Amino acid sequence: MFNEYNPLKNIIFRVMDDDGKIINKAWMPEIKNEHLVKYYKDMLFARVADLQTVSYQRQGRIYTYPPNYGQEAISGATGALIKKEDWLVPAFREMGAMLAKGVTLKELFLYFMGYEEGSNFKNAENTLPISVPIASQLVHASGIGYAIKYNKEDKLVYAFVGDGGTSEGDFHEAVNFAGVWKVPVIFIIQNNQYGISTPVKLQTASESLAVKSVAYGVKGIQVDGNDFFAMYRALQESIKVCRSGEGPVLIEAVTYRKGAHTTSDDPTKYRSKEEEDSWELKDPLRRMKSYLEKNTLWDDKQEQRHIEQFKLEVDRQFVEAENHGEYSREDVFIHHYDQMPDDLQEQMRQYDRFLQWKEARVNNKTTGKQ
Amino acid sequence: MFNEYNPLKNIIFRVMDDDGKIINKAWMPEIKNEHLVKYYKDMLFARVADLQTVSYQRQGRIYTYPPNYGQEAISGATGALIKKEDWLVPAFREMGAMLAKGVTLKELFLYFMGYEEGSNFKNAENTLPISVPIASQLVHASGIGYAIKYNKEDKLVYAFVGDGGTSEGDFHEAVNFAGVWKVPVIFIIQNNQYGISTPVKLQTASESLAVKSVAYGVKGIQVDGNDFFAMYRALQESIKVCRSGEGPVLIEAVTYRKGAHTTSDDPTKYRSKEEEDSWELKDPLRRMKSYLEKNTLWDDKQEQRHIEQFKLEVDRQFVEAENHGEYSREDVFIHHYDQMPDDLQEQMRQYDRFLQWKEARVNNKTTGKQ
Amino acid sequence: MVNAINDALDIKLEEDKNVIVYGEDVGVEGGVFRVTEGLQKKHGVERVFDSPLAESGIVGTAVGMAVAGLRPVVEMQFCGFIYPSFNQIISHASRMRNRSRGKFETPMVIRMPYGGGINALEHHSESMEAIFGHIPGLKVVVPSTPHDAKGMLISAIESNDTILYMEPKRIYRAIKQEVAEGKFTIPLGKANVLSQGKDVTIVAYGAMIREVQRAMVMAKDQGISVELIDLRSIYPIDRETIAGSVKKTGRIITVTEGPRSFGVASEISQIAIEEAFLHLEAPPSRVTGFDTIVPLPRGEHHYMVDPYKILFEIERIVKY
Amino acid sequence: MVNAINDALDIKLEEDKNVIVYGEDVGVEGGVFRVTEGLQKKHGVERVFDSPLAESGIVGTAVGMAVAGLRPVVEMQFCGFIYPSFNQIISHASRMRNRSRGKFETPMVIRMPYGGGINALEHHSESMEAIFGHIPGLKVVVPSTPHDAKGMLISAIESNDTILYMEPKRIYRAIKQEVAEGKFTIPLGKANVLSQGKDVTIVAYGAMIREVQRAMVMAKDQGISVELIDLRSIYPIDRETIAGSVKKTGRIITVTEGPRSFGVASEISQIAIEEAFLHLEAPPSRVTGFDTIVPLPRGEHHYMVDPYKILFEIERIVKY
Ligand SMILES: Cc1ncc(C[n+]2csc(CCOP(=O)(O)OP(=O)(O)O)c2C)c(N)n1
Ligand SMILES: Cc1ncc(C[n+]2csc(CCOP(=O)(O)OP(=O)(O)O)c2C)c(N)n1
Ligand SMILES: [Mg+2]
Ligand SMILES: [Mg+2]
Repeated sequence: MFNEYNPLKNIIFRVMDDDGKIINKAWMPEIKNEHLVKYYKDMLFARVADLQTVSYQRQGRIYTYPPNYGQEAISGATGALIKKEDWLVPAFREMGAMLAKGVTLKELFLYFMGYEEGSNFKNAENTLPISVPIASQLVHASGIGYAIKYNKEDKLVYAFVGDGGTSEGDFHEAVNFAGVWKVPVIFIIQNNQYGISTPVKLQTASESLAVKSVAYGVKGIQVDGNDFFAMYRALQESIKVCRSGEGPVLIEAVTYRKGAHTTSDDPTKYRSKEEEDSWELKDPLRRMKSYLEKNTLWDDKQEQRHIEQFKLEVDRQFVEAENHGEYSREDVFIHHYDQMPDDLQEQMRQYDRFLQWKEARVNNKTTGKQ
Repeated sequence: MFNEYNPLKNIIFRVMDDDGKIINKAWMPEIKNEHLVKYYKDMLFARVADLQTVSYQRQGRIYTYPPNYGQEAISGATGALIKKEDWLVPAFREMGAMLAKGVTLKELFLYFMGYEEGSNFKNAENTLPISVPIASQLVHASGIGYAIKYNKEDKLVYAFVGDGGTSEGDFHEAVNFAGVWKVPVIFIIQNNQYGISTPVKLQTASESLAVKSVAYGVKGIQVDGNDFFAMYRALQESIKVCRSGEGPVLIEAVTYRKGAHTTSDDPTKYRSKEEEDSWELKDPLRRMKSYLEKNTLWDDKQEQRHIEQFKLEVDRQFVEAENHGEYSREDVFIHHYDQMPDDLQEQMRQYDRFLQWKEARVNNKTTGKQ
Repeated sequence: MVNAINDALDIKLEEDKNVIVYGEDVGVEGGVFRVTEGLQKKHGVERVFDSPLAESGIVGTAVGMAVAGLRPVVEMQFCGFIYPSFNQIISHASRMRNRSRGKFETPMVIRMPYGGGINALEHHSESMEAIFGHIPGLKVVVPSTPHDAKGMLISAIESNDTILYMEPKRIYRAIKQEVAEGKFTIPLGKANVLSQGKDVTIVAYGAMIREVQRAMVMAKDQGISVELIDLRSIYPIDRETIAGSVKKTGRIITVTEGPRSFGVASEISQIAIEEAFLHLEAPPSRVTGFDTIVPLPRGEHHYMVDPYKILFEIERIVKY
Repeated sequence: MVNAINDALDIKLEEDKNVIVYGEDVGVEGGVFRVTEGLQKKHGVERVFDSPLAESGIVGTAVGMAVAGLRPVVEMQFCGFIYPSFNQIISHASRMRNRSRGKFETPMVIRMPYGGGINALEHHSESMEAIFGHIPGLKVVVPSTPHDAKGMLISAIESNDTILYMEPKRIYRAIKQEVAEGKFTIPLGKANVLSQGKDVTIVAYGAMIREVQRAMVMAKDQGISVELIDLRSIYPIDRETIAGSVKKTGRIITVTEGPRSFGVASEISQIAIEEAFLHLEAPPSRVTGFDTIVPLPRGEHHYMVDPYKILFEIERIVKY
């Protein structure tokens, strides 16, 4: 595959067309029907959760949130293939993959409500928290890859970055280290065409992002990231490369961020309605749904039923998160060191004394005793 | 040329063989004989100066010095083509190019003797000081390129980095910015096979360093950096690209550092005698001398006479530098800001008070008056 | 303050062809806080534009532009994202003049919103000015009002030094103030005595000024008179103003948002004891963040300096 | 000290398969200061190796390794070259545990020679420990003797925290000392009182200890008795030892190499006034570098703290 779709040829790997028709049978992955339906449902769940999260934000119940809307097939295919023991190194737009690893929606909600607790993924093994400083997480992936290789473990790393992130020095250093070390990392660029308002053509003059793999002597491929089958198959082939010890793979997954950059962003400032509409036809869920419908694996009724059910589930977890309780003053101080240094302990005690004073004072005030 | 020697083909651009025979007439640059001799003499001068500098260091008359020995053709060709108004952005192994810009040996000696003054190049326009933090200078080159383009000036930037330097994030960001901005910068990688003790194969898994140009959508070429004619011609073609507004070029100049990394380094720890010997045959001066001799433009007698003369000149400038005089206490404080802040002035005054006290005290001591 | 900064940029772009404004999303979008709104449209895409997403590249190319005669004003999208450019700042932007013994200068401004209190994600709430104050060759300034923001930014752009211009984002739109039209400058390196007082000196800057002023209202109720100094410039630091004030009041408190240890407050205290030891009636003290990472929004109120924390310390020091 | 550090690495490599040592030229070459000499040969190229020349990559991959259960010990070739990794240190290495609420840890050590006095090129002589001390979640330690170097490095490697281990390169080979064989540890975060005294407390660390000791010989001639504290740990800082000493002597001077403003000395002074204001007989003071870039070798003697500069300040403070 990496020869046939060598990024130097400037062709994109697709398996199905925009209407869900398989146009590249040779590379259609073998997936059991029941699994197919499950993967679709997972993506649908992620979409419902995502849209709902945006609406929670509008209601002022969470803080800033970066929507996944339109990019679900990338996380979906990753989620379908990633194993419990594999490592997931997310950026911040991989909700589906995180859920597949065992991260709960409640945890993600807690995070976006402003609790660090939301990044302590209780049931998700080997899943790093969201990484905010762009591209900086990729070097971690290379290091984890080294640990896997060093310990001769049968694991893989899935690491994510955006198109904008490829401009950062850490992108370069990460893929380069992984290439030299030949470690099992699949770097996945979610090229959603924009970094906030900046279009990808202002990020780089290279023909594609996949072609950057050449600079590191690693395999690379440009994939239609809205085509679940293509993503799935490209990942399968990448997994083979990694397992064979050949080293990392760089995947450019071409997609479109249908939503805003974050809930504080207004995309109408920098992109046109026409552009948005043209991508609407390529929506990853629409395409997969068409495929499933053609194969009578899914229908609108099922879709509606599931959406309703998912909404309830999302809401249930959201309300749980909302009831999480106070952020205690210890929460500020712990977890900075293995043992809290004396100095920090003293700062906490000082803060306690202040809180006592304040309480007394405010009480005095309100009871007019000042 | 950039098609014929596309780095994806993995071929190196050469014009003459190791014996100074022209093997690629199509790309032999046109250079007048008198100029040829001049360029050779310039390289010879740089070599004499370089070897002599190493010996000054051994005599303890300067501090650490990074030799250029074996890499002279790269700076030589650059020096032959760079114009007064062009910008030179050196790393720290480009003595020949710096001299060509008008930097004096005396200045370089001052620098290696430990005076900042040695980086204030009085006669060299648009020449940045040596840059020690690896690869960090390359982004400056892209910025200068932007200024040139913005001001519609007819200038170019020549920016240097080593093979090791290509691993740094700044290498990536610099070439990427230059590619997006399409600015007239020629990035020249001096691939001398090592970054201190680390061989280039531990720096990257890419097929070559030239091939990294693909990642930035810029033209690139791998050149025999010990072949003056190849370097000269590749630069000529790069200049054309830059002038046409097509943007930057990335040249990998393949060479060998015949000397130590710096005068504190012992290369026998990490490379073999055989390897060193094999590169001896490719020595850039030997090759060009063979060519000149074949064409009766040069002979051993001339060579000897010039070497003697150059040695005297080098020594003259060295002795001048040695007589540079004291490093005053003002020299520590000035040049940090346009106007020295009050606080720094006060620190200088405090230091003066200390110096007075110390003098009095030490005098007392020595005269036994304590 | 957003408008005042925009205005300052506009004026300098208009006046000086060498001024160039760029950074992540500063062009079409006008910056995530809309500080550069409208400037691309007005001054053209060659003078106001989006850069690739790479902070080292942004600061490093600005060094190059500055050396070549331009006056770049670059934006770091948030305080927490300046670190990839740290090497360019400490190794080049702040050193080029000294390294070349005055041959090259780097007249450039790095603008950056900083500070907490806006319910932001991790890395969006930090105040690490102390780190930058420690870098020789760099100037670090912080306005606290729209008026100062405009005058100081114009001064910064006109300065031949490298200036880190830190914008207290929490009060980007909080303070209503008439700002004089047209061009005016405010000298960098001079503190501003905002209120005269006799019992205790408080040194603060940026968004903390407002918190101190709120505390002062409560302190006044108790008859405590506070002298408030807006430091304005972290480096160079205005020793004279600090010294004069503490000699008068005998007491000094520094209020900053950043982590406590090795912070700006310690330096102010050191200056106070160097300049006025024999006048001190209480130990120079500090109200600061904790030596912790700024908590996510739900915990941020614990961390943030607020008027009560300041009042607590005022009372303690005045009674000392 | 070079041997002691090498020994500590060797012991931990031997004892714990999770320990991995890498950085620029640490493998075949054994490091530019020969600190890792022989370790690759002994422990294999998978455990001790040369990395690509990229500091952010080095620190960042170490974060990844540490999260995945290894204990990387990485080298920055010189203090002046740590800055490209600054983002990885401040945004990840020091935060991963807090960010994940204890789920992930980054037990890792960043080793780095620092400090001046060796006639080096630009960027090879800096002492910027104050910057690192200001970063929440990071520990910063500095040994001053071969014995401490060994014991502290073993502790650092065994710690579950991220530790910046700064090696005073000026005394890499200067101090002859018998170092106990085999494994021993020295707790991090505790200062060491090197000499008891009664007139003035001096706090120093790293290569400055030797300079202070030389000054102490001269001070003794004048009957001045100095209590010398080797701070050992920049963060966490041992307030208790500092407080105890200054309460006794009433006077305190901090001696550091780095730039003056916003430096370590200001923090020590702040601690002294917080803990012992009423005991102070003179202002807590400092002997430091200037607020300038470390000059190239010919000018470095002006900048460097030497015994006379220390003595000058001792006399001033004792007479105060
Ligand atoms: C180092 C750094 N610089 C700037 C930012 C601010 N920022 C947050 S998201 C973003 C754009 C990211 O674009 P891209 O990598 O394409 O990812 P996307 O948001 O499109 O998924 C920027 C500039 C950041 N988080 N980190
Ligand atoms: C950022 C940075 N890291 C480390 C060093 C230390 N150092 C000096 S030269 C060098 C090797 C450079 O190798 P290369 O780029 O191939 O250039 P060469 O010396 O071979 O010309 C290293 C690691 C440095 N100067 N800057
Ligand atoms: Mg994007
Ligand atoms: Mg090299």
